[in-house]
Formats: sequence, C-alpha cells, structure tokens
Amino acid sequence: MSNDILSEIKKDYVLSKLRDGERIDGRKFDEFRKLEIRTGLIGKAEGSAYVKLGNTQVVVGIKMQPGEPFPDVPDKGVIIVNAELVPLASPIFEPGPPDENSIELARVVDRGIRESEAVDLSKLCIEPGKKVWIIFVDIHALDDDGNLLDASAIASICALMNTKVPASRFGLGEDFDLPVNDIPVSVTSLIIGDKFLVDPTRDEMSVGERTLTVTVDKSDNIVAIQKSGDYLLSEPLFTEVLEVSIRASKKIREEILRQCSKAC
Amino acid sequence: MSNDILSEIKKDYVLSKLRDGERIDGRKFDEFRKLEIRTGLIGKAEGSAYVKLGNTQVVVGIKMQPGEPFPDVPDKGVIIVNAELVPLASPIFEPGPPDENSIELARVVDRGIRESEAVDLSKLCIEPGKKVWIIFVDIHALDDDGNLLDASAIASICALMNTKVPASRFGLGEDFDLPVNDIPVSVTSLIIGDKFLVDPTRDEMSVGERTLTVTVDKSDNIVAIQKSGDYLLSEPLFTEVLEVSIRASKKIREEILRQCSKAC
Amino acid sequence: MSNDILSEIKKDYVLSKLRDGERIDGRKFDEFRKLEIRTGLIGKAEGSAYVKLGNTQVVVGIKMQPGEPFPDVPDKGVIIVNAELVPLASPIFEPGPPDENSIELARVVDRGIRESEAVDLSKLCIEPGKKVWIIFVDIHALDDDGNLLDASAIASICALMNTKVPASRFGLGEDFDLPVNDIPVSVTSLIIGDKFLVDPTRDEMSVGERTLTVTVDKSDNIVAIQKSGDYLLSEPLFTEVLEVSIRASKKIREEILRQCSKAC
Amino acid sequence: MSRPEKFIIDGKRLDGRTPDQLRPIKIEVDYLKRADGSCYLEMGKNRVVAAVYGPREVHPRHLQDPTKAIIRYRYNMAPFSVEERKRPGPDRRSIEISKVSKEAFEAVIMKELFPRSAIDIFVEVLQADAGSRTACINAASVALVDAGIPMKGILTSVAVAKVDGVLVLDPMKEEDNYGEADIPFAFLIRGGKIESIALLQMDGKMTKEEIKEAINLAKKGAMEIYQMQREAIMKKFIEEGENE
Amino acid sequence: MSRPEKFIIDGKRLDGRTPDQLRPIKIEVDYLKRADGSCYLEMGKNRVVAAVYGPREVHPRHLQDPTKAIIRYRYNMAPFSVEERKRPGPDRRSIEISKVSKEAFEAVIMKELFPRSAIDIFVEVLQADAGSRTACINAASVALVDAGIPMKGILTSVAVAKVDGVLVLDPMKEEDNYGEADIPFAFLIRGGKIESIALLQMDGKMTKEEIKEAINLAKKGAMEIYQMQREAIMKKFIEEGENE
Amino acid sequence: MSRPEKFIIDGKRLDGRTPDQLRPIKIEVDYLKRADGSCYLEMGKNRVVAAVYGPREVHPRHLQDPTKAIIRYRYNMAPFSVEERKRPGPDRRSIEISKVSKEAFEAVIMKELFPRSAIDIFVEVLQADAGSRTACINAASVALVDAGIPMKGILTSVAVAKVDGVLVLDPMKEEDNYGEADIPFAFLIRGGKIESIALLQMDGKMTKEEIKEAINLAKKGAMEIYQMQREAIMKKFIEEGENE
Repeated sequence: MSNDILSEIKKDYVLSKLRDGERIDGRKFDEFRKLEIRTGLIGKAEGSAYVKLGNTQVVVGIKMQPGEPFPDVPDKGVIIVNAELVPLASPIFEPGPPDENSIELARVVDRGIRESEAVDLSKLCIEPGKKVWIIFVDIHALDDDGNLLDASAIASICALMNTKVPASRFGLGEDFDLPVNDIPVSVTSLIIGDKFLVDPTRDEMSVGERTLTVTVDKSDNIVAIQKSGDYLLSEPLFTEVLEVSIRASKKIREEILRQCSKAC
Repeated sequence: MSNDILSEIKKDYVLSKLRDGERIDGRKFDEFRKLEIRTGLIGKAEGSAYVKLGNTQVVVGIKMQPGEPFPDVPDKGVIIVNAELVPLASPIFEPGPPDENSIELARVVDRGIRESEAVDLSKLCIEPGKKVWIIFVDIHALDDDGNLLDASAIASICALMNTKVPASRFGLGEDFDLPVNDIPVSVTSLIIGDKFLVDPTRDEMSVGERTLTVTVDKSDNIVAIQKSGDYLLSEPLFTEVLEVSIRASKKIREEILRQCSKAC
Repeated sequence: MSNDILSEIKKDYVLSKLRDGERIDGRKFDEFRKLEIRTGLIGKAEGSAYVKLGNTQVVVGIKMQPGEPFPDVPDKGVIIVNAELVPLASPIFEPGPPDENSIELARVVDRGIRESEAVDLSKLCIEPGKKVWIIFVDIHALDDDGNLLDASAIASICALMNTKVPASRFGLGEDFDLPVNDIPVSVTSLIIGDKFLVDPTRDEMSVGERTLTVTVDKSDNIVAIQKSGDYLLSEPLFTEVLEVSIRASKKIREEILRQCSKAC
Repeated sequence: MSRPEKFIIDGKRLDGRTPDQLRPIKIEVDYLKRADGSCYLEMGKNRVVAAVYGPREVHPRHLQDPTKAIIRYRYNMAPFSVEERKRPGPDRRSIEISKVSKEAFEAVIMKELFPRSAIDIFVEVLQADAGSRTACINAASVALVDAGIPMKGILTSVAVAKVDGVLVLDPMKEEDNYGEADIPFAFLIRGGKIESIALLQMDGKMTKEEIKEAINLAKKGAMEIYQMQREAIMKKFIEEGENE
Repeated sequence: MSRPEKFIIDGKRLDGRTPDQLRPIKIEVDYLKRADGSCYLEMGKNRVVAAVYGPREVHPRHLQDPTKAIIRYRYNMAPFSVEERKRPGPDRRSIEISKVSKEAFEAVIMKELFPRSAIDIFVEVLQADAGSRTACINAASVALVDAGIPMKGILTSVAVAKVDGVLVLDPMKEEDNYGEADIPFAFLIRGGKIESIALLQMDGKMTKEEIKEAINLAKKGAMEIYQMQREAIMKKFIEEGENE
Repeated sequence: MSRPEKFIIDGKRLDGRTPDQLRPIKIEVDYLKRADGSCYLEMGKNRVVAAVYGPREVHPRHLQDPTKAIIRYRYNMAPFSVEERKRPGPDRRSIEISKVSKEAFEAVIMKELFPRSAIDIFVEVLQADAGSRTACINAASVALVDAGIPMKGILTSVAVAKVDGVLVLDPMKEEDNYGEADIPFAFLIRGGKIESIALLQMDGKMTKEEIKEAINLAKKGAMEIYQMQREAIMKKFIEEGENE
C-alpha cells in the first residue's frame, strides 16, 4: 500500500517538473542517460555485452550452434532472441516462463536486428537446406531502472559485434567474426499527454507505462516501431517522436561505436 | 450469485415442463435440434466442416502430414483427435491446456471414428513401418448451447468426408480423397431421473450434467458408449436409451448425407 | 488447525522421551526399524523391489532401453533416477511435477548409486558414442511414515540387483543380469539439538525436518552426504553422525544381502 | 505381443479360463498407515493400491462446496507399470479414467454429510494389465469402506469383452488389445443385490443384443468380486476385534 | 509460397487490387448465443470470430481493480488456421498481439464505469491470412458494441505494406511475407472522424516520409472499414426492431 | 574438456595454485539500484550477482507464516553461462541447490523479527565455473548485509575436492568434473570465528578421515573469503560515509 503512495508522490513530482519544462534528473527531453558498455565479460559465450544506461543494467550473451534453417530461407542463419526478466532485476518481476512484457521486449529487439539486416545471415549457411548457424541472443536483465528495452537493444547489437562464430569447436573450419553490417538503435519515449521524454527512468515511468519505441538503422530508415501501453497517440505527436528518435539514435550509435570499437 | 438463481429457475421450468411430458423448446424427447452443416470453409485445411446444431456451433479442421506409424500397426495411418473448448464459446470455459471435459469430448469422438472404422487407415500407409499419413482432427468450439459432443462428432465426420489427402504438397503423388467408409453418429441423451432427452440444450442441462452418449455406425452396431456425470443408471433406462439412440442416429446420418453430398 | 495441536503434542512427547534417553518406539538411537524387502513383484519391469521400513513403504521399478550416451562418457550406460512422491503416500504430498523434496530425494539416491559405482556402467555400452543402455530407476512412494529416503535407496539398489537387461527384446543378444558391484547404503539421522536419531519416523520428524544423510559403500567409504533442513550443524556432532552412519550401514547391508540373495 | 490367431480353443481362453471366469483376485485392506483408508488389490497381473484421505479441509478455498463434500479421484500409473516406460504425470487416458471413476463414486458417496470438505481417492497402478480401471475402482471401494466414508452401497467393477464373436468376462491383455469390443462396468451393490450402473463406457462393435448379454455376464462377475471385497473387509474387522 | 518477381504489374497487385484497395470484407453481428456480444468477420481469407463477455466478476479475486474494469484480450489461432498445423495454445506471437490489442481497447473502453469487474474479449482465428490481427480488432470492436460496452468511439484497424517501393493498403499474404515493410494501425473513430492512433507497430524498412504517407493510406482504408462496421451494426438493430 | 592425466605436478595444480589456495575473488557491494541489497562477485571464472528484496509482503497470502519471515532463494543460471546453451528456467540441479542454500540462510537469518513477510534472495549465475553454488552463497551473504537483514553471523562458502588422492581447496572445473570427490561447505562465522556448518553436501569417495581433513582445509579457505566479504562491506560503508 505504502508503495502506492510513494508512487503517487513520484508521479506528482514528475508531472510538476514537466509543467516547468524540466525532467527530474535535469536531462533534456531528447537526452539519453549516461551509457556504459563493456564487452567480452562472459568468456564462455561466443559474444557478450554488459550495458549500463543510467542505473539500468543488462547483460546479453550470444551462443551459437549448428542447426536446421527455416524451410523458406534454407541458405540463411537463424537468430533467436530471448529475454529473461528475472526477479533479481525488479521487485515486480516474477519467476516463471516469460510473460507478455519480456516477450514483447525480446520481439522488438529481434525486429530491430532482423529488419536492419544487421547480421549478414547469408554468410551463416553451412549446408544449404540442412545446416546453418543458429544464433541465440539471450537478454538477461540485472537492474530495471527504466527503459530496459533500449538498454537490451544496445547490449544485443554490441554482443553481436563482439561475437566469434565457434566454427572450430564444431569441426567447421576456423572461427570467424560474426559479420555485422548495421547498428540498429531503438529509442523509447515515454508519452505523457502531448509531451514525451526519451529514455525514461523508472521514476518517470510512474506517470504511466505508455511508450513508443522507434528503431532506426544507420541510414536513418525506421526499421521497427512499437506503441506499448493503453493510450491514444495523436498523429502530430507521433511525427515529432519519429523526428526526435532519428536524431537521438545517431548519438547513441556514435557512442556505441566509440565504446565498442575500443572494446571489441 | 444471480447466475445461481437464474439457473435454479431454468431448472424448475425444465422439470415442470417435463412433468407435463414436454420440452421447453417443444421438441419431442428423441428429437435433435435443427442441424446445419457447411463444409470446406477453411481453405487452408485439408478438410473442414462447420456445424450448427440449434445454437451450438463448432468448426472442425483436418490437417494431414506424413509421420511415423504406431509400432504395433506399422501399415496404417494415424488419427489424432483434439478438442479446444476455447473461452469464446462459453462463459465457463477457461483458457489453458485441455481439461477433463475437453479431453473426454475428444476421446469419445475419437472412439466413434476409430471403432466404426470410418476412415480406411490401411490406405494411408506411405512406407510400411516408416511413414504413414497422420490425420489431425481439431475440434474448435464456437458456441456451446448444449450437446457440443454430438455437434463435434458430426462436424468431425463431415470434415473427414470433405478431406483431400495433400499428397502432392509432400511430393507423394497426386492428391486423393480421404477414403471414408462409414458415418458414425453419436447420440447424447440427458438423463433426468427415469426419463431422458436426446440432444439437450444448455438450458436443459441446468437440471444436472448427466448424460449418456451412444455412438452408432451405419449398420446399427454400437461403436461407443460413454456415461458421463454423477448418477446411477438403471438397466431398463439404459436399454431404452440404446433403442432410441439407434433410431435417432439414422435420421442424423440421413441429414448428414443430404447436406454433405450436396456440399462435398 | 487441530493438526497443529496434534503435531505440537507429538513433538513434546518425542522431546520428553529424548530427555530420558529414549525413543518413542523404544529403539536405540542408532537402530533402524524392521526392514522387509521383496523383489520381482513387478513382472513388467526389468527389475523391481518393494521395501517396508517400519511403516514406510516404497516400490522401485527399473526400466531399461537403448539410448544415446552422454557426449563426455560415450562408452558407458546412463542411470536416471526419478522419484514420485504421489499424494497417496502422505496427506502433505500434492499431485503435480516433482517438487524440491522429491528432486532432492532422487538426486541423493542417485549420488549414492553413482559414486559407489554400484552398477558397472562400462558393461552397458552397445555401440560406443551411439547407443548405450539407459536405466530408469523410478521410485514410487506408497506410505511415508518417515525416512522415505533410506527406504528408497534400499529399494533402488535391491531393484537394480534384481534387474535383467532386456537385450533380447531389442534384438541385442541374450538377456543378462545387470552387473552390480556394490551396495551403497544411505543412513539418515534426525538432528535434534546436539543429539541425533537414526532412521526417524514421521512422528519423530514432528520436532523439525532436520536431517543428515550419509551414504556409505561396502568398503566404508563415504560416497554421499546431504544436510537437509534449516539448522546449524556442529563439527563434533557431524563427526559422531559419520561414525554411527558407517556402523549402521553395515547392518543394513547385511540385511539386504540376507533378504535379497534369498529373493533374487 | 501380436494378435493371437484364435482367442478361444475348446471353450477355453488363452489363459485357460472359461468365458465367464474371472482372473484370480487378491485383496488386502488397511494396507497403508498414513491414509485414512486403503487397499491393495491384485486382479490378474494388475497390482494397484488405493488410498482415501478425508473428509478433510479443501485447500484452495474457492473449490469448497458449501452444500457437500467434493470428491476427487486420481488414477495414476507408475512409470514401470507398463511394457514401455510411461512418462510420469497424467496423460489424456488417465484424465478420462479419473473423471468417469470420480463420477461413479460421486453417485454413491453420501457427500451431503460433509459440506465444505474433500474426500480424496488416490489409486496407483504399480502394474497394469487389462482392466486396470476396474481393479482400481474395486480397490477404491474397499478403501472407502476402510476409511468409514458413508456410501449408498459398494461399487464393484468388471469389464466384458467380445473376442471371436464370444463375450468373455474380465478380459486379459490380448483380449483387450485385439478383441472386437470392450465394456467396463461399475455397479452399485446394496443389500447384496446389484441396483444400478455407476460407470459405463464402451468401445468396439456390438449389437444392442450383445450389449444386453454383456450386462448379464458383467453382473455375474461383479457379484463374485463383491463377495471377495466383503470377505476382505470382514477379515479386517475380525482381526481388529481379535487384537483388542 | 515463394517470393513473386514483381508485386505490382500495370498498377495492379497480384490479386488484382489497386494499391489503395481493401480486400473484400464481410461482417456478421451477434453471431454467437452465449457471448454477451459477438461478431464474425471475413477480411480477404481471414475468418475470425470475436466474443465479448462482461462486465463480469473477476475470478482470481486479487486481479480485481477497485477503480476500473480490467480488460483481457485473447488472440488465438485454431490449429487448422494456417498452412502447417499450429500446436494449440498461445505462442510468443499470439501473446504479443494480445498485449498490444488489449492496450488499444483499454484506451477506448470506459472502464472506470465498471470497477472490480472484467471485460473479456476473445478472438479466434479460424483461418489466417495476412493481417489477422487487424481483422480481429475490427471484429472485436463490433462485438463490444454488440455487448453494449461504452466506448469513446470505435476501433478500426488496417495495415499498410511497402512492396516494390510502393505503399499498398491491407496487404495479402505475399505482400506481407516478402514485402519491404508492414505497419498495422488501429484508429479511434469518433463522430465519423479518425481521432487518434490506438495501435501501431511496424517492421521492415521505411523512411519517415513513407511512414507519414502510410498513415494517410491507412486512414483512407480505415474509413471504408468503419462504414462496413457501422452498417453491420445498424443492420442488426434494424432487424431487432423489425422482430419486435 | 577431457580428463587431465595428472592434476598436481610439482605441488602445483593445473592453474598454478597450491592445494590450499583459493581462486582470485572480487566482490562489489550495492551493485544494483532496485534491490534492497546486492552484490556482484567473481570467484575464478564464476560471475554471479545476488539481490535481496525484503522483508516485504508475501503475495500469495496463504504462504505467509504468522510467526516468522519466509525465506526464498532462487539460484538461476543465465542461458549463456555454460559451454552448451542452457534452456531458461529451473532444472533439477538448480532446484536442489536453491533448496539447500535456502535452508542454510534460514538457519542464520533472524526471521522471527519479521512475521508474515518474505525475504527473497535471488542469485544469477552469469558465468559458471566450478563452485557456482559457493560463489552464490558468498554473494548472497554480502547482499543480505547490504540489505540490513539481521543475521546470527555471516555465511561463507567454499568447496574442497579430492584429486589424485590429494585434497584441494576451491576446485576449478577440471578438478570438479574428473576429481574423486567434491564437498561444498557453508560456515556460519560470528565474531570472526567459524561456529558451525550451515550447508554440507558431498559426492565422490572419501574416507571419514579425509572428510575431517577436508573440513579443516575448507575452514582455512572460508576465513580468507570472510575477510574479503568483510572488506567489501567496510569499503561500502566508508564510501557512503565519505559521500555524506
């Protein structure tokens, strides 16, 4: 119960600040929190990345193994994205099979990677129609202080950029770098009436979990959109979010390149 | 709560009518509701049938694919009957894996088809001991206004009669009609004390879910019986239900042939 | 609720007896209840044993079939131990998938068999890396009057000693006796403060489910230990339990040999 | 096992029985300590154990019925009870058997005497032969009496099969698997007389005349089983009397 | 099905439609007896049935919301609705569709009027073509009106795809599978006018200009569907009037 | 990985350690924001994170204990934590580890102070080396202190293995997989002294004398780990002090 009151107070504070044109942590409306990326920390994985976005923390590990292709694309590798919102990461996450929120998160991250054609799947065919590389992208939440989705998307692409295909382990020649051609960046905005805030914190989310995620590729194409939450979105606001998301995505991509090229 | 009262009133009404020798909808004791059959409405299925029995509606779709035979009958096709009592069809159905009622329904329908040898499974062997045709009969309830079982059994056999074996899709020669040799008809009676009513409606079922289902083949053999519900059945009543079921099954079979030959 | 009171009274009784240096059923602290073993009662199983330890009853059945070896031990058979604490055996067992208690029981029994190398798995290879014998040890509780674990362990090894490998059924030559080289015996003690009681009954367990299980092979090696329950164990007590367990295991092993050689 | 060429030779079945003969039956009452009532039963190669718990509190509260006890029945097969190891947990067949068996007992237990409570009947099949559901009902009946649950009478169950056109009582595996039809019955027996049918299923092919004939054969078998159930219960009470 | 070489030939799509043309739509209101509101809808080869139950009591009590009704939405595909038999039960795709569809309806249903209760929306896909989620939302909208649930307006849903660089309305299977992008929309229509976006997803590749263009195309299609939803509802009320 | 021919050469283990030497350990307190207490810990190649939530309300009400807090412990491995991808969700091994770890903490947490509430301990294994259960207990201990949960002392955990007949402290993967025995311990340390054993398991083959020897070796290792746990906690408090 006391949680409800606390949440009510937070909500009022966020809204009153917003009326003054400010965010509670002083950021600009289109500004992400501090981003920290570390790759390669999980030696047993083919690739891995730890991302800290403000206080939100997530680890992504990549495992690869040979397997069967989809019948309709017999000469391409397969990507499977899975997210575990383990109860360690938030008082509201529960143990058990993935719920609608973790499934949505995994699927939106998946669409960003897939539709930007970030991974060159045609280079992951071992024997057409029979054997291709399967890539498991496992998102493991550690601390959900808001916007786990964008943090997960960043960690996923960084982990992929950091991945070595373990060919030798399976007697399939020498290991090689996973071919990554694009860096899709998802930008999630919290919608509050006719305003919006990019990369919301958990405290900001207390005004209502109403978000719009726009994923952008390196050529400024939109590759995925997800409206999430029980709200009505006006067309002008949508247009504005689109513009801002494209701009914000560029900055994040630069940050990824800066931190990841160093790390990889 | 108010549902309990409504149900109590319905029950009294059914019983008082019954004392006058009448059914609430004016039908005779051994009379089915109006039966409407449509086949072929699901183009993506190998066979399909929609059945409306009074206000009870059900759709059955048939899918076929090559698979392994049972070890003890290596040269025969396999039939798998599955029923989904989805929550759309009744306020008392719940989402989730099949409960005892949907399992019982599927298994009684299955026994009617199997024991009447309605489908000539010996013509569904592709390679003895290795590969035979698997027939999935999926019963999908739409509206349960009583006696979903008989409606499902009718829809199942009609869908089978309407099925084309998709041999060409699997590179196994030309498509051919599924060989159907019999039309088993299940007749469900509601048992009320020492009386019974054939093809009960949901309102009639309010007196207690106590039924006896007798499935009859075209030669008047009994091929399946299922007593369902917490009641004691006297031998004379059972004998009477048997007789009436055989008679009623003939009429339904004629109706199936009339509507289905037109449709198929 | 009344169960709580009953349980409280039992607890007081056990503790007051204990202060007088006695057990409620008059046994010595290191004494097992009467042990009765019958083997071969399940003709459809490859091996089976019924064990009655006091009023605790359990049946173990062994089924064997060819299957794949573990990749890291390609030339050895595989043992899988599974326990079903079915609700028939105790008012507190619930239907459903194995809970932490049945998993722990199965795994401790498994470790005793595995680590004592009781079954010569190297004689169970059919084709190295491809096909070995899989042994399913299924523990089926009938009546849990305390110490189901030791009763299960005894029944498991007796069933294995009683097992014929069904080679002929799978066209793999003649049936032969499962090669069993050791008789691991698990000894479970109930820990009560700085005292302990071997082979506790359900009534004795009312003082708190705090046990220490020590499994001993025929050469007096310890092959498995499991501390179970929310208590702190002092080093001197642990040492004492070790000594007593070794002694007690010898007696049980003799009893097994006496009853089983007769039976097998 | 493969289909035998003939099921009946010189009036005798494959196991030497006449068509109207039961398999050997063994019944032991009060087999378990923890259960409120229990029974071990063999019927041919069937080996089953039944336990009754209750009347007792219903735990997920919303399952309580304020007017009567709820009856639960769980038919479960041990993994080693059949030729090919069965994966633990209920399958569709077990769920159906549990349902119709539960309904049979609901019709005879005086459940109105115990509102808000549950009577749990658990049967474990340690070894399954043909007719395990009938063996379980027979064991459960005895366990209910042992638990002191008031009933309108006792349930006694037996099946009839048709093989080579002949009706046979209490079919064995081959008759069940390759026969032309199988009907399991459970009857309510009160005052030593069969009163009505509590469980009835059938699959196969039979004329209505054959079905009527099957009932008579089943009733004959049921009366014999009933005597054995009675004796087993009596024996327990006599022993208890002697022990006092 | 394999990728067609060209999607648009002489300004016509593979099924003969122009880029801004909908597939044929058929709507039947009050299709089910037991549900409080229902609708059968065809949209191309999609065949879907929607049912609404409620406002009704929420059963696992702790799910109740003391300030408003909870909305539940279950999108479910029949096993035979797709080329390869689908295993019964919800998969990840169905769960995501159910979530975003539920949220769209949460935004328009006046749920504050029914505290502590539930409004259940069930949609069954009997046959799936491209755009089954949009067909289901259109059917669910009509079923909600049929059930008399107060809403801010009606939801109307349609998708736009991009094929061969051209935006097309209400894509068919080939366009959906092999096209360059797909955006399903649901709009709130009130007083005959599109007010806002209730559902929006997208995958593929589009410039922001194309997305704006797609909205306009979708709005055109939505207005046409809205007219058909309206007519179907009107027809029912007229028939009911006549029957009185 | 295959069995090494020898585990100890010239008194050194495969990774260069002496038999009584621990792997490198790194501990970071207060690693997570949302949890009430947390800890990141490395022990060899183990990388684990522990979080503590509580005392907090118990949600399925009937799980509440009116006399004390219930303790829940969930040991969970990330799918990428091991060589071959692990399917998400608890397996039998994780369930057993969670049980014995929970019981160890139940014995030291002063749970009577928080009736009706729950204290949840979650540990995630991001990378698993040998001894991940001991690493998790060490991390969980620190997280409990960080959360301010009153305990009788601190739990410190380490394993001892037997390889080539020699007892070695804190075994690495090869020693664990191919060694002759493995004993994980957790000790209660109070006032800087080891008081008793809170967790104890063993598999392999050991004489009772070897087991006694193993305890002494484990106690030596535990005291070293305890110092590191203490320092990590101290460091946090000093930093907090400085920040004020």
